[in-house]
Amino acid sequence: MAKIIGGVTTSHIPAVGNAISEGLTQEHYWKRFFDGYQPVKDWLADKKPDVIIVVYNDHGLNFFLDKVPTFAIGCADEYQNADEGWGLKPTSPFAGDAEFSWHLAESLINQEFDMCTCQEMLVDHGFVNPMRVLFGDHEVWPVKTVPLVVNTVQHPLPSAERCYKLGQALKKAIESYPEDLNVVVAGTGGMSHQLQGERAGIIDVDYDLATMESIINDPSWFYKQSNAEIIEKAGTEGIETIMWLVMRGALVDKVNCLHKHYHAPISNTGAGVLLLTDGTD
Amino acid sequence: MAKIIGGVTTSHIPAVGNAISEGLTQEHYWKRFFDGYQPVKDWLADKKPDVIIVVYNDHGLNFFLDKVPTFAIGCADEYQNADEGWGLKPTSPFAGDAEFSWHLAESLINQEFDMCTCQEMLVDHGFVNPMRVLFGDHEVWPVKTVPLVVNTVQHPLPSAERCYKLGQALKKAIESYPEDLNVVVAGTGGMSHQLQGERAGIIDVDYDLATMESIINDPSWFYKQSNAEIIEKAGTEGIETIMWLVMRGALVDKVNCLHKHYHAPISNTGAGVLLLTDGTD
Amino acid sequence: MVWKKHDYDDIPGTYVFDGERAHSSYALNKLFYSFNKAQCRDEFNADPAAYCDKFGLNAEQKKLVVEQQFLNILRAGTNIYYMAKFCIPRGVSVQDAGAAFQGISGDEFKENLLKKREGLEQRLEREGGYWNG
Amino acid sequence: MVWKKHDYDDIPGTYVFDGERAHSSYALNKLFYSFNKAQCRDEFNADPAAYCDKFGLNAEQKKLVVEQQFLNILRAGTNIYYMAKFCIPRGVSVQDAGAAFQGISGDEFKENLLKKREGLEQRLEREGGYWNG
Ligand SMILES: [Fe+3]
Ligand SMILES: [Fe+3]
Repeated sequence: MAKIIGGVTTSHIPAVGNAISEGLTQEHYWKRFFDGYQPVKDWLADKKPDVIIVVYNDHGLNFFLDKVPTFAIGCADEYQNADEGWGLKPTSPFAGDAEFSWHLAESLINQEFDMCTCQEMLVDHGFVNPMRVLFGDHEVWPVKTVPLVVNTVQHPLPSAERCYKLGQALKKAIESYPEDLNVVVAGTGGMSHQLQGERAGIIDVDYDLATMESIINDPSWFYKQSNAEIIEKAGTEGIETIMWLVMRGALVDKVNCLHKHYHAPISNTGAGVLLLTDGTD
Repeated sequence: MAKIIGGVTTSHIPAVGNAISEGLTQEHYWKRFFDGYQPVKDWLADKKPDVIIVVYNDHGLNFFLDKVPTFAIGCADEYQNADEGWGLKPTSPFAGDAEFSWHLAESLINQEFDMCTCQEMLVDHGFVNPMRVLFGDHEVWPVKTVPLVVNTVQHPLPSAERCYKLGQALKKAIESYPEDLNVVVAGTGGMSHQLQGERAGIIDVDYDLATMESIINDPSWFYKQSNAEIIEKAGTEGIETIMWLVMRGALVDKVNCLHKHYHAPISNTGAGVLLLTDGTD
Repeated sequence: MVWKKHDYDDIPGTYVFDGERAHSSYALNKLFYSFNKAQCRDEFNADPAAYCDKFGLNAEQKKLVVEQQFLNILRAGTNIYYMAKFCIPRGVSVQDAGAAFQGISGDEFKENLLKKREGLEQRLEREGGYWNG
Repeated sequence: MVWKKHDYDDIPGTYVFDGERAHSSYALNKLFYSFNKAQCRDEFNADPAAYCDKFGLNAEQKKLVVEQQFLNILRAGTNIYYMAKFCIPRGVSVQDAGAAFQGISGDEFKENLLKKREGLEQRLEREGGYWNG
């Protein structure tokens, strides 16, 4: 049977990918941010998961506003990265696991999550940068992937609690797959930031740290907040952090926190890294 | 406040549109089928609803298999019909009500239905033929529309019960809209038919009539069936009839059946027409 | 790599368009979907083989399309709604395609459908409450 | 015709990209979305006004785009992620756009962000359990 060996959180902002591409990760501005990933990279290199489910939002590459699904799941053998309008060279493609994806989609739909299934899907920086920062760059990536897309752009968004419930359903979906797969779930995005309006430039360290503690020990503190409350604290783009709850919902109630790292600012954002397991290791 | 003044069911098969376009509605093959709509047409002409929510499935016009949402809702001011590959002349466009649609989308998402919002949407025969058969042809259609798309093509589909629950949530969504709108909900598609496989050509009058009685008096008989059970009886394409449950869920528990009409075969299908109200008329 | 079994797998003569079928026929369905646009239909007609290559069909799929083997295209897992965009403009109705599965003609198929309505008015009369012409 | 009020409407200096905003800026966002493709960027650059017409921008929207009024484009309700596909290749970062809302420079904006991390290491030390360099 498939099992979840851990959950991670990570930022996914474009600047992270740029810093990697330009070889800046050991420059002063970036060093502390990137160094804080090393224990997670080491853990992944040691555990060699078969599949990583990357929970992220699309920022206008695969989805336009003509069709904005609340939750979408990739069901393909391969996912291509592509130019998002800035002329950047796409990464090499990512292997999918169509059978596993379809199993997840079916289980989630049967559990009353109204997924959008995607047999072809371009993955943008929200997916690619977590992969690069967690695994390094590769011609052939060392893990299969399932992109799980949450709408955090076009309001109305799913509530934080709905995201947590999706994670709980995802756990059941994963654990009902007959093949022996070791699965990691990554919640990406956030933390506090606001890109537009007179309030642009929000970074709320207090709120970010409270969110990280909540994700580890008491997710209800975070998911009981309305989206308006989260936006008021974390900013219009900080709302992305609700995607961490999908990862968290997929884990056991009491988790073991193997690594905890916070840095700010990265570009406009507070950036949090967590590595959580079920406490049996 | 907006209120639901009635629910209707209707077939949406391509042949219905062709028969209208070719002036065949009074030919022997078609006469009984079309004549049975007259009381519904008269009722609509009398009640003049402000908006009709048309629940249908797309058959490969607006959605391709790269992105198949379980539930999608149009949120535009206008919806265009278009060539589905057969070279047919599209109808004149349909007016939407973007504010009302966005209100519905928000209410549904808040009620944990993971809608796909569509600010641009081509409507295919699944939407157009119900409009034509219920209202006749128009250069300017006499009612605003909200397309509500249910995936009945790419399995896994939502369960029949999930469709019913969507209808219940839709009722709350409609009734919480502050503007005085008279709304009709149309459930389209079905009834029994199977287009492919050695079992192609299913028409099960017994099952269809039982389904119609269930929709009127005891929807649980229908929605307690699994999709596999419905497919076994009604055929792979007969599964469309689960969309009637969205309409039914939006009505009161005890409805008044103002009109009941069944005909078969139309093309490959059994065709059922219902006009249901809340019993206060 | 495990395709899940389903309850509906055991219904005879019935092919449910699920992930497994959609996955194997994706390129075919994508090609047929393109026929919504007249310019794509024209491009296909001008050079069917080249058009199949453009959509990444494998050799077997390409042969089926170029030779217009409608029944085998359905057997290859394509969806009937997408196939319809290919066969209907070529004079093969969805009913003809359904009939082909049984090795009968479209007319026989239609006759079989008509047989299923025999006695319908009397039946509805007994049920009661139906509009009945 | 009733646009619903929302809790987030009262958060100062904050524009939530909801149905009302998306509805008014749909054509603008669609134009920017097209810039994912290099050929669309080239087509725009060759004749910006014609490209705006192709996407059905109204006169006011067209003026904003042709004159590259990035701040006013955001004020017209566009989404920042779509706008980024227009402003970043023209040397205006998302941070510059954010700064413009406050009438300060991009550098000042970045300095303000850095100020928010002052004492971070000590703070994390007190919290405990954090990797801290
Ligand atoms: Fe993001
Ligand atoms: Fe249909």
